Amino acid sequence: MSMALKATTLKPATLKPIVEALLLAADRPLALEEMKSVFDPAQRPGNGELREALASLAADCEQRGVELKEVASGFRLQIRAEHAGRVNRLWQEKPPRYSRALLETLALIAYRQPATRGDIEQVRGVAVSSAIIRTLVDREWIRVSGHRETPGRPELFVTTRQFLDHFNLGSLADLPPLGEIAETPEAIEAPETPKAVLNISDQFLVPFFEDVQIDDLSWKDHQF
Amino acid sequence: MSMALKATTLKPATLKPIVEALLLAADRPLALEEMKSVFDPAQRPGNGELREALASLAADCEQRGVELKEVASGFRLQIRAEHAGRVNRLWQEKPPRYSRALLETLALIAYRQPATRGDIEQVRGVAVSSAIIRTLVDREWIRVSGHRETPGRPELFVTTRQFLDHFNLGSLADLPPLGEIAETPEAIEAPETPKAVLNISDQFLVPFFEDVQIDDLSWKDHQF
Amino acid sequence: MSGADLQATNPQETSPARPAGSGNASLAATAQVAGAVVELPSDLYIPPNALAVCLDTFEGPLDLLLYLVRRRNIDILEIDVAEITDQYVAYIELMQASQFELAAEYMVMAATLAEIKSRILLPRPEPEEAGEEADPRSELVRQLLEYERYKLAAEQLDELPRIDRELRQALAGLPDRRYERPQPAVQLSDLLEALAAALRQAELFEHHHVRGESISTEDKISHLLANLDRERFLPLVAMFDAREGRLGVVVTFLAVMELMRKALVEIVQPDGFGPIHLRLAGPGESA
Repeated sequence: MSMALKATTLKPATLKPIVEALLLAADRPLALEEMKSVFDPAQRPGNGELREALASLAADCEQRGVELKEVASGFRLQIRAEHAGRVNRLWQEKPPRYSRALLETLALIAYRQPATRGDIEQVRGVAVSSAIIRTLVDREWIRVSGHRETPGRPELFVTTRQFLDHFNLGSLADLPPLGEIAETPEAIEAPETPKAVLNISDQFLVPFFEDVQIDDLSWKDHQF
Repeated sequence: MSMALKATTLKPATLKPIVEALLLAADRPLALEEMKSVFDPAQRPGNGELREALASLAADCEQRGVELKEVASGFRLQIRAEHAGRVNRLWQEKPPRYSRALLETLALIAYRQPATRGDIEQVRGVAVSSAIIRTLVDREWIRVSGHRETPGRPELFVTTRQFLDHFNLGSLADLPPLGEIAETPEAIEAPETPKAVLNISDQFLVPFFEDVQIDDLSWKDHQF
Repeated sequence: MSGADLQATNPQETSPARPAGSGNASLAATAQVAGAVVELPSDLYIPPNALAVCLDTFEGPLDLLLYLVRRRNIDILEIDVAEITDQYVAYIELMQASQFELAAEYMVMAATLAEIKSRILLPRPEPEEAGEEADPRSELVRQLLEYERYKLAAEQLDELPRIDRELRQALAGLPDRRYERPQPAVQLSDLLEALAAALRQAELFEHHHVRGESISTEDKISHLLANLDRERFLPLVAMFDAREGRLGVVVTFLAVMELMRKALVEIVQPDGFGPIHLRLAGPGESA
């Protein structure tokens, strides 16, 4: 009896195409448990066998247009970044760009979680717009995890698994390290500042607009 | 000149992973012309080269969970039939769900049609994600009916016959009036503020139905 | 905003070609009478929409300050508060002169800078104890460094490859119609509930729209000038109106600072730590 059961378990070579089919059928990352759930109990592979098949699949992908990635919610076959330029031309819309305000708010929540709006405002020095919080909740990148027990019981925000999935991360530990303390300033292509100046316009505006080409707005993405 | 052009065209080995990336990104059959359109003119492969890459890809798939099929509208990579049974079980365990953002977007299109993304954004206060629009179009619940003649010529979305069928509606006129939505207790999550709810209908009914002429009901004789 | 639009508003592009009497000329005129002007010229040569671009570019006072510090290639730890304060105040004045409603945070920062500046300039009482007195800049420096950390973190976050930009979920078709990928079940009630929620949200959005407060430094300056006269000293505390709240105090303070900078008022403090008084500067002293 037990021999019969053994005989029906799947060989690694059989398992691999099944795993690939599952990953390419699901429109989300799949956890090991989800993959296992589709097998009959008698044939169900163990985590070890499954991981072996996944590793083999990942190796096969080296020469392919896709790669196997483990993100927070599980495993995903994804189009390699190097093809993004051409692949994105299949669609009319441009990939969304997010404002610095949104990204800074998201970064603060990601690195400091749980964080309240007040925490974010304290670091950024400006009020957090409700639209930004709503957009982040809407994208399911952040959620309310509770309330801080201080006056007003402000909401505590944390990031979600979808956030990690979207940004191609396995866990919060994979976030780029937060700078310890700001480094010595990098050279900023600031022009020689005019010396003696009489008034605001001279002193400020001219140099300001000298290195700021309004039409290129390169400082918008300045690496300070 | 023509030599320089030749030199930049892609080698078959380079072309194959790109073709695979396109097919797995598109999630629909791609015609040869569509595949070619994503290449810069200087690098654009000919039909022969493309077919060669496709043939090679098809051969690679022998051992894989997917196969390359040529259907009426082009080529597609699809899950091999032998895996269909297991793949289908993926959803028995964990049926997917639609986000609240998607449902709100659909509801706003249903009531406000024809509506642009801007119209939806105005009410929701949040940018409409392209993924949501794509999902709704893929599901054939909405479609583009034309463009609004304003700067940018934004797409106008309307709901489809399939939308009505799914929700068991004879026509859009069968959608509950907005006022009722606000008053139906089960439709309201937070019934503790019934006054606020009434205000909503007051405030929104008028602008909503201002631009929908009930008696012209152009949507009713729509060719879906 | 198209590139062409922006280009047209770039002073570098337009000013050399301008005829006399336009922006450049008025700039020169302003320079000559510097010290005697109360308001910035209303025909500043930078059109408001270009300024809007600048304002939108900064994510708040800290971001603006960081820019001012970094563009001079200064180490944050060695900020020249006096210089930075002048530039900062010049910037926000420019914004106000162009009828921009600045967020109150910008005003608060101006006041903070002014306060630090004054603490550095004022003679300090001899330190009695061995404990060193904190550098008045330290809190500001800490804030700037902290903000910069997250600003960089946000940039790094933006550079991560992400779905729908560099990456896409790979999807293959399903073999036959019977195995069509199942779709979520949605009831009409789900839809209606979502709509009701969206409308409620829209309502909140509508009602919570915060209006910018209407106290401008410019108005305050005119107001202060009207109340002062040459013969009479008025106590500084009398300039503040408690009913205007925190923002009012800040704006009043800014206005006083501005009048001092332009040498339009004199400050008198008869006793060591006694009340400070203001009066209009005499005609010969303003140069």
